[in-house]
This record gives sequence, C-alpha cells and structure tokens, in this order.
Amino acid sequence: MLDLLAAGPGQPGFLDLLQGALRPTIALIIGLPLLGFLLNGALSLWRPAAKGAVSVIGAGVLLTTFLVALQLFLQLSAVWHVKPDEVIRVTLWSWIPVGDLRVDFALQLDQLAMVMLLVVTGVGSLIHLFSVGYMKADEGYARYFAYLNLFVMFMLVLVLGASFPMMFIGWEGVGLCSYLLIGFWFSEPANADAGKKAFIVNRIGDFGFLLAMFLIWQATGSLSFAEVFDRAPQVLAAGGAMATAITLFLFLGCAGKSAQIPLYVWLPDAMAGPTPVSALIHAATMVTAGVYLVARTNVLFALAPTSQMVVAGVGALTALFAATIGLRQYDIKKVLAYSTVSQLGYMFLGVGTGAITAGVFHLVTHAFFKALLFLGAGSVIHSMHHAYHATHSHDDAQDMRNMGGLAKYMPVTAVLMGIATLAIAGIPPFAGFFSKDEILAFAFGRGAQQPAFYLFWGMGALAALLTAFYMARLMAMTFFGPNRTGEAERQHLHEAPWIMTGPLLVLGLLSLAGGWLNLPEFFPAIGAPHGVLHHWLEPVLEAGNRVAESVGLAPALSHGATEAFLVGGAILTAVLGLTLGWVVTRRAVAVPAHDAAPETGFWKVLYHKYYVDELYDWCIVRPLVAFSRVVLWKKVDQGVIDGGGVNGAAGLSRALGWIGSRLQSGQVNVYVVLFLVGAIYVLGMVAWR
Amino acid sequence: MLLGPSLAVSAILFTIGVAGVLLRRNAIVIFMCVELMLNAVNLTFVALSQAYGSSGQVFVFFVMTVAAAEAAVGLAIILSIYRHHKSVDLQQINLLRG
Amino acid sequence: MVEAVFWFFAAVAIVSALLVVTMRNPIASAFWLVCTMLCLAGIFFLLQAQFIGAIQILVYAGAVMVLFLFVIMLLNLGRDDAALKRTPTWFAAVLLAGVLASQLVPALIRYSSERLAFEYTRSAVLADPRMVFDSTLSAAQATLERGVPGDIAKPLFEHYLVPFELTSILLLAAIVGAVVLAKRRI
Amino acid sequence: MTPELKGLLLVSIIKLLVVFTVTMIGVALLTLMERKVSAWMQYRLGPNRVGFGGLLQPAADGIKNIIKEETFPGMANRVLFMLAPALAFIPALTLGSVIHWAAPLPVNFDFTLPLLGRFVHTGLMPMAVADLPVGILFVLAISSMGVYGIALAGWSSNSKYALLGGLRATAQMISYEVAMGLAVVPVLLLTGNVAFGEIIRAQQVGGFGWFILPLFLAFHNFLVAGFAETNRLPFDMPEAESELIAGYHTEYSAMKFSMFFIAEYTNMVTVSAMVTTLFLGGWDIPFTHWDETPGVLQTIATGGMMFLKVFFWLFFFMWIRWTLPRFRYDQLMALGWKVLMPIGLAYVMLIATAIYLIENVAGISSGLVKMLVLTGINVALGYIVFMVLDRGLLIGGSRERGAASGGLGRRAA
Repeated sequence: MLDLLAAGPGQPGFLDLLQGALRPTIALIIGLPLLGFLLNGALSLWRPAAKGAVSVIGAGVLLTTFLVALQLFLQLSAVWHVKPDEVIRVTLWSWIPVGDLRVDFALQLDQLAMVMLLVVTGVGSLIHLFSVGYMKADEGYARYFAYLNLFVMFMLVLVLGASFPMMFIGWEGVGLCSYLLIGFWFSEPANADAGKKAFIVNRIGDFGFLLAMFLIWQATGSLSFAEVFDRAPQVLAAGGAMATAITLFLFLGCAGKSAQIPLYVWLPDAMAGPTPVSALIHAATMVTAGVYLVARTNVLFALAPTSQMVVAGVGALTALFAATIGLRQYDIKKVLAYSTVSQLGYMFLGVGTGAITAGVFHLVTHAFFKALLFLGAGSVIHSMHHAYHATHSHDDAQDMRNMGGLAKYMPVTAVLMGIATLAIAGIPPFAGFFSKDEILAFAFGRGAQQPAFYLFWGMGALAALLTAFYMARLMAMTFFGPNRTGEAERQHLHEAPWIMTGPLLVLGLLSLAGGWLNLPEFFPAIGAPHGVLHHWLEPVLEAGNRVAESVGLAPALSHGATEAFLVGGAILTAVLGLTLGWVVTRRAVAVPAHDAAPETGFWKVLYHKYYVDELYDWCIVRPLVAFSRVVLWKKVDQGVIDGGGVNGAAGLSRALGWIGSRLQSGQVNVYVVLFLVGAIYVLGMVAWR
Repeated sequence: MLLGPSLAVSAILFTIGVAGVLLRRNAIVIFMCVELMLNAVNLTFVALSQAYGSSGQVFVFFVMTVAAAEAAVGLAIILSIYRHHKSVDLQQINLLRG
Repeated sequence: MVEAVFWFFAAVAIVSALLVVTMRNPIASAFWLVCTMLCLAGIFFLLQAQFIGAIQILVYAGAVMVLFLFVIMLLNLGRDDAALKRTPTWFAAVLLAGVLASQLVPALIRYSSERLAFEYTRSAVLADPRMVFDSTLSAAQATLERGVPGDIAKPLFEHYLVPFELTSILLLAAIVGAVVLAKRRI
Repeated sequence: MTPELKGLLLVSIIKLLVVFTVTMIGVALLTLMERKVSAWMQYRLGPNRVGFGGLLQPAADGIKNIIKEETFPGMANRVLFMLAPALAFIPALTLGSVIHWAAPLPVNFDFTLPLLGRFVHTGLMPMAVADLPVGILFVLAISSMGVYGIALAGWSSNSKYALLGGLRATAQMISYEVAMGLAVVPVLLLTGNVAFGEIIRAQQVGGFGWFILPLFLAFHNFLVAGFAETNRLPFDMPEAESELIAGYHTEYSAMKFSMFFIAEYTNMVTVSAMVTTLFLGGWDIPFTHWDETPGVLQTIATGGMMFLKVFFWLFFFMWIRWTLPRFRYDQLMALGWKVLMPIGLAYVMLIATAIYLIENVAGISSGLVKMLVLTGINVALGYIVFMVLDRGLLIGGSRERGAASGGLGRRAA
C-alpha cells in the first residue's frame, strides 16, 4: 500500500494497481460478516448452547470488519487527499451477462460509501456488543447473531454495490433480515405478523425500485452507477418526464425502506423485534438506506426538480406527522420508532432539498443518537423485564407509565439518554443540532427559488418543536418522578452490565461530538475545521451539483441576519419544546398502565396513530382480500387456471398423447422416416440459410 | 487434398445407410446399415483430421468403441428377440406400438 | 496417383454399400459391408490416418462384422424375400434418401480445407480452430512428429483422457449387458 | 510418375514376386516337411517315392489337386462357396508382405528403359515388400480377416460339419486374437513403436536384447495364441477329424481345398516369422554387431539367420503336433478367455509398472541390467503362473487335471 502511494495517485495505472491491491480487503469486508453468518448459522443448528463461541464470532467479525474498514478509510483518505475523484471499483465475478446487459458482482468504494461503511460497521459493532449482554438469556442466541451478521453483510452489499442490481441484492437482503429479526420471537403471532407487515409493505417499495431500474436500463443502457451517472445528464432531459418517473419510482422504494408516508406503517410495528435490532436496523442503518439511495443517485434527482419537491415535501410531512403521533405513545420503543420516522423525514427533507451533505450528515448523527436512544431504551427494558420476570408480573416492561424515577436505579443510562435527548432535540453543541439546523437552513434557502420550501421549512421547524416535546416527555416519564414499577419489582431494578453500558458510553460520546464532523461556518470551532463532511463528500456530489447549477437549483444557504434568525429560532424551538414537554409531563398525573384512564379527544386520535392502520385495512387490505377471495380464488384460480390451465393442459396432453401414440406404430422404419424428414429439414435450414 | 471428395463419399455412404435402414426389415441388416452410417461419419472425421490435427481420429476411435459396444449389445438383443419371435423381421416386432 | 487410388476405393466402397442394401441374403450383405469397410480403411490410409485404418480393419472388419456373421450363421437366416418390395414405403425411402444425397453431396464435394478455415473465421465462436481441434498440426505432420500410434495417443491421453476412461466403462457395461441378454441361464 | 516412384514400384514388384514365389514354394515344401517330420516322429519313412527323398511329392500333390474335379454341394451358396478359399488365402499371403525377412539392403540404381522411362532408387531398401509404419497393427488386422474365409466356407457349404467347424474356428480365432494382441503389447511397451523395423532395431541396439528373455510370459502367450490362430494342434478344433470329419473344408475338394491348405501353412510361416520378429530379434544375428551396417553380405547372412529361426519355429509347430493331444472345445475357450487374457492383461500392467520403476524410479539406463531385471521378474512370474496358479489345472498334465477338482478346465459350457 505504501509503495503504491509512493508511486503516486493520479499516475496512469495507479487506480488499477490500487483496485488490485484493495480487492481482497473489500472482499473481506463483505466476507467476514458472511463468514460470521455461516458459522453462527451452523452453530445455531448444531450447538445452540455454545453462546460463548457465538458471541466471539458474532461480535468479533463485526469488530474486525470495522477495523478493516477503519484501516481502509485511513489508507483511502490519503489517496483521496491527493486525488479525490478516484473511485475504487472491484469486480468479484461476472454475474448477469445477458446480451447487452452486463451486470458484474462488483463493489465500489467512494467517499459516500465510506461514510456509510464506517457507520454501519462502527455502530453495528457497538450494537453487537450490546446484544451480547441484552440477548444473553435468549434461547435463539446463535440464530440471532447469525441473522445480525447476515444483515450487516447485506447492508454492506447495499452500501458498496457498484450497480443498481447489486444495491438491490443488499436492499432485498436487509429486508429479509429485517423480516427475520422483527419476527425473531415468532412464537407470538403478533411478532410474526409485524415481520410480515414489514416485508409486504417493503415489497411495494421494491416494486418501485425495480421499475426505476427498468427505466434506467431503458434510458441509459446500463445499470452500473458509474455509467448511469455518466450518461444521465446527456440522455435525460432536466425536469423531463423520464427523469421524474425514474426518481419518483426510486423514491417509492425509498419510502418503503425508509418508512415515509404512505409506507411508514411497518416501522412502528417493527419494534416487535429485539431492541438492539430496532437500534441497528430500524434506526441506525437499514431505514437510512433510502436516504443513501437518494444521495447515491443525486445526479438523477438533480435532473428532476419535481421529484425533489416530492421528496422534500413527503419528508417534511412525515417528519411532522410522525412527531405528532409520538406525542401520545406510551410504549418507549414506539415513541422512538415514530421519532425515527420523523427524523427520517428530516433526512429526506434534506436530500430532497438538494442538500445531500446535510441529509447524510443527519443520517450519521441520527445513527449515533438514535442508536443510543434505542440501546438506552433497551437497557431500561432489560432492567424492567428483569424486574417483572423476577416477580412473575405480567405488566408491560416497555410501557413508560410503568416506569418513572429510573434515574436513581440506572444513572449511567439516564445520563446517556439525556445526552441523546439533547442531541435529538437540537441543543448545541450536541450532534443533532448541527445536522438538523443545516437541513432546515437549506430548506429555507431553497425557498427563495421555490416558495413551497418555506412551507416545508415551517413543517420541519414545527416538527423540531414536537421532537423536543416528546423527548422531554419520554425522559420525564421514564427517568424522573415517582417510580410506578411496583413495590416488589423495584428491588430488582438495576443498572445494565458493562457490556451494555460500554457501547452506550461510546455512542454517547459520538452523540456529543458527532456534530464536529460538519461544523457550520458560524460556529466557533475549537481546533476542528468547518464542513469536513461537506468537503469529504464533494467529489461524490460534484456531478449532481453541476446538474443542479445548470437547472438553477443549486443548494444555497442564507447568510447574515437570516442565518442568525434561523439558528436562534432553532435553538429557541428546541429549548421551548423541551421545557414544554417537561412541564406538561411532570404536571400530568402519573399512574401505572393498568390504572390509566382511556384517552379522549385528539389525544385518542394520536394514541391510535390517526387510525392509519385501520384506514389501510379498510381501504386496501379488506377489498383486496375480498377481491382475491371472490374473483381471484373462485373465478380466476378455480375457473380459469384450474379449469383452463391445469385441466386444460392435462386434456391437451392427453389429446396430444393420443395422437403421439398413433405415431408409435412400433415400426422402426416409420420412426426413421420421421427422423429423417426432420434431419433433412434442419440440413436445409443450414445449407440454404 | 481429398477433403471435398472424402466428404462427398461419406455423404453418399451415409445416404445409402439411411436408405438401407428405411428399406430393409431384417433387424440385422438394419443394424449393418447403421454401422455403414457410422463408418461414413468416421470417414468425415478422418477427412477433417487431415486438415486439423488428430482429434478427429480420436473421435473415430470413440465411435468405433461405441459401435463395438453397440454391436455386442444389439446383437444380443436381436438374439433374445429371435428366441421369442423366431424372427428378426422388424415389421413383426412392434412391442413399442402405442 | 493418390487421387486415382482414392476414387478406386471410393467407387468400390459405394458399390459395395449399395450391395449391402440390395442383397437379399444377410450373409451377402455382411460380406459386402466388410468390403466397404476395407475400402474405407484404404481411404483412411490414403488420408494419412494409418492407425485408424488399421483399427478399422481390426475392429470393424475383424471383430464387429465377424460378430454379425456369427449371429447370422447362428440364427441361420435365409433369404429375405420380403425385402425391397416396391411398396409406398420403398418409394418414400428412396425419395428421402435421394433428397438427402442431393442436399449433402453438392454441398460437400467442393469442400476444401481453405473453405473450412474460411467458414471458421466467419463464425464468432469458432474463429480460432484450436477451440475445436487440439492443434493446427495436420495429421501428416503429427504422424511425422509422433509416430503412427503416438499421433492418436497424444490427444487421446492428454486431451480426452476422461472420455477414454468412460469408454472403458461403456465397454464393460456392454459386455455385461451382452452376456446377460444372450445367456439363457447365468 | 517420377523416376523415384517408378524405381520404388519396380523394387516393390521384384520383392513381391520373390516373396510370393518363395512363400508358395516354401509352403509346398512345408507339406512335405510335415509328412517327413510326422513320419520321423512316428518312426516310419514318409513320402520317399517321388523324386529324391520324396522331394517332388508336393509337385505331384499340386498337379493332382489341379486336375481333380471341383465338386459343389447341392444346396451350397455357390458364390460364397467359391469365394471362401480365396478369402482364407489372400490375408495369409498378404501378411507375408510386411515381414522383414533380412537386414535392409542398400540399393542404388539409375537407368532408363525404352518405353518405360527412367528408374531411380537410392538408399536402403527394407527387405519387406511393404515397410508399413503401422507394422504389427496391420498384421493383427489382416490376420483377423482370415476368419471370413473359414466362417464363410463353413456356412456356405450347407453342411452341419462344416458349419460347426466354421463356427468353432471363428469363435476360436476371435478369442485368441485378444490374447495375441495382449501378448504383443509388452513388446510395444519396450520398443515404443509398432513398425517392424523399429521392433527389430530395439532388440538389436535398444538395450533389452531379444525380448524372449525380458518378456518370456508374453512370448509364451503369443506362441500359444499363434497355435490357436493357425488352427494347429493342440488347438485344431475347426477340423477335428474325429468329431467333424474335416471341419469347415469338409465339402471342399481339389484346388479349393488346397488353397485352405496353403493358407494354413502360410499362416504357420507368418506366425513363425512374427514370433521371430517380436521375440527373437528378427533377422538379427546374435552376439554380433556387424550385421547392423547395411551391405549385401549382411543382407544375405541375416536372411539366412531369419530362415533358420523361422524354420525352427515351423519345426516346433510340427513337433508340438505330435506331442500334445487335442484340447476339448470348452477347454480351449476357457484357456483363451480365462487364462491367457487375464494373464496377458496383468502382465501388461506389471511390465508397464516395472519399466516405469526401472527407468524412472531406479534410474537404470544400462540395457543389460534392465534386461536382467525384467528377466528376473519373468522368472518369478513364470514360477507363480505355472507352479502356483496353475497347480494341476490347464497347463498341467491331464492326469493331474483329473485329480484336481473344480479346475478351470472342468466346467462344461
């Protein structure tokens, strides 16, 4: 590697040498989690009790992957320092060579993928470590880690894939793992149903992704990122129907995977899985895949301003909508789930605005603090569960009404959750402040060109207020006030073991300092430069920015008084939200869940999540089931397929068989004559072609 | 070079073999006509091997092996058919009739 | 000179082949088939395939046909008087054979190795003859280089070793099959 | 035609004529020799009336055969009946054309004849009518063609004795061809070529000496198979006079009968020459090396040597005829398929392994040592085969065979 660098980036042939040298490393990054999956899978079949080995393998491969990724990062940042637009592409083997379509099993590594790689492996490692403690008592320990490793493998394929089909493998793979892990405790029908729901809702999104791929293939004649993005500005008219269709279909995929309106419904249900899974898959990594996809295809989105508007609008609406639901949830994980949906909305607002860096930045910081929140919640649930388990109580360990005053029993968790709350609420200098503020600033800036973005900005700001509110509510209900767990149970509440608090601490640090990745210019930096992530991602976004400039929609920031107003407003909103949430919650009468009065009025609507699930059930599921039963089953399946297809085919075969059996005269000469006629025909075809 | 004429002779022999299979009813004679066809193909292989290395001759070698195996098994079958039917006339042996 | 000998062998082979088909007596058919095979062996010798020529006589004429003769003699088959009656099948057969020959012979008689090479260059897949044939060495050159059996042995044992071994299994199966079929009691 | 080609043709025609004539006369004399040797072995005189010591007896027989009436069986297939003796006769004669009868002769001439033009020949002329590169393969191929004459003769006579004789002969010859081919393979292993010239050269200078020593078992198998191929006693099943009158030639008379006769004796000569060529160094004069440089004298001397060796084997044929009793038919087939073929196969593998070990593993390059090692192996193998495996069975005496129960020869087909 070093002698490679000595040869000098930018020299002819250097990239080939580099790709050759990095090939095993990149294969290793994919291969290690796969190995972990295979080993753990084997263990889960043969030695489910060997938890020590499973932990070592499961967490070990992830840590090793992270270290490999880190080392790769160090090496490549040296390269990119000299020549930022070198993209490492490694073709492992040829996958689909059909006619003009040539899809290789290829991986690519650029700055954007590197960010995702580090987040996935880094946060993933922490969550794996946490899981070692959290899942300790579970029977499906080996299976759990096998799934988790498989998930990481697919996530890395998604991130590193060098073409749309490669990304789609990862896309589908993480969906599969998500399904498997949501329904991890599948013996309870609700959990299995939640898994199915996630899977089916995601199918709708995948359908959009597939259609987008077909259109891309039709428009550009290629599916690999490099070629598509290279050709797209030439073959796709800016703002044209094709570009808009492609990006809208892509966004449909994103909406499914990243839980945006109208396909967000699966994510809250996905909390049925183990909490670390929620942290890893349904907060930090998989659900951000949609954001990553938009960021990856920023060239295409830059070509379609309408789609950008849709993305930003849906993002803003989702942010606000989910935040309102989060106001009145009692399940600690549900609150966080809606919070996740809301924050994802922010990210889409960011990438929809064209501020890809801001969106990715929020993705990263969100990964830190939301993982922290989920793991903290996991720690709380762990403790609560132990308490209820010890006393054989059947109360809900996740209901915040049953908690209260936990700060006394779990000080470390409480402090870290507090940090995360400040981060997500947007209090400087915590990570969330910078990223959220940047998104809102860009949205406001774009409003100068497209006034609709002022509206989106307003929705985002309001959502920020609500975010601060429900987070304060969560903290107040969980950690402060009187304890409502119960007399006997209270004895069993305790802080989580170090293997769980350790990752929490690391994540806490990251939530605290994550904002330093991309400090805005107005912020007085201490030793750290401004806009690191911005510069880091510049080569990836360059093409998209060029397109955006040509369209006249380059992302812009306001400066001066407006900027000060925005920043001040954001801080004010956060503080206001936190205070309101704290005050309102502390003043409400707190009773355990089983004593709680039913919700009334608008609270009831919020509590029931605006009845969206019921709406979907009435509008889509039931008509579909009825249609399937009456038309598809009775008419199409029994009538057409069974009658015409199956029995008809049988009848046809019988008829043909009868004719054929007439030919079987047993006379060899006849056979030979027939054969010869065919042979002469073929010969004629060849000779007189 | 005798490539063209060899191929033509091979084609004629093959055709005669085909005609024999079509015309004759005696199983053994039909068998012999099949052997004739195989020989014609062998000639093709050898003629082409003259131009392009000995692989063609290796194929002839394989064809001969197959022919020998075929003759052994085929004649054994004909023998056992003869034991049942007291005839090797294929027009009378139509057990395969559908 | 070589051409003359070739055409002599070819003519005898074709006439004998016709006699194979037209003779009513199976023994006579077998005899003429042997004659055809010997002529073919002669042609093989002319085409620089001495080993194959010798093997042709040894295996076909010497073993396979003897087996045929043996079976015919054992079954004591007489004249096949029903053969070659002018039935509709007969006309169909002759017609078909005529069509086949009329397609094959004109297409093949002007064939040359240059034409073959040309056709291979036209095919995208077969542009390199070495993809189909093991070497571009002609048979005559190969014989000079490696001797008569070596000419065959080299590709056979290097290139086609697995098929060769499979052939031995085939022969074994054939032996077992023939014995099982032919023997009344085992 | 080029002068060189014409020269080659001329030389070949001369060789052809010489070989044909010598063979025919030789065969005629062989019939006399057979009778004389028989008489000698039975302590009687044999033919001694016609000519000096009965020397003209073959001529008298020939004349008698030519002028005798040709008889045809009533229901015979006339064409095949006529063709069969020729089919037996032609391959037998053809075989003589590839055998190297003497050391190559340097022949150089360049002359012009009126009408015919210029004839040129330079260099060595192999003392075989056709020095085929396929050599031994050709012999095996053509010898297998001899079956047709006998089979067709038996079938076309439309007589049960002839048919049975023909069938027996066919089966026997096919069977023993296998053993013969397997016996030839070790020789090819040692020479690495199939051409006769190369086989002889390998025994002259190739380092193994005459192959009879290093390949004794192959030699033995070849000899046995040769006896069976020529339908000589103790394997004369096809014409076992006590069972089948005269076998496949029961119905033949006059010159056609005599053609079978000639074919049989020609085959004897061929087999003798083959044994000589394959295992006794061909025309090689033992313990000398001057015969390796071509010259007229050398050719004559080696031709004499070849004659001596072939003569010995011909005598051996007759000697065996009056020494061993005839095999039963099932014993004959059992010997071919169950003894000679397995032994031949195993022997091929053993020798191949041994050669590999000697040359590649032990790294022995001295011809004498190689020969001695192989000879040692053969002695050991011979002991195993004849003394251990065959204990009182086929090759042993009939008395012992009767005593041994369950032997190979006892199973009736």
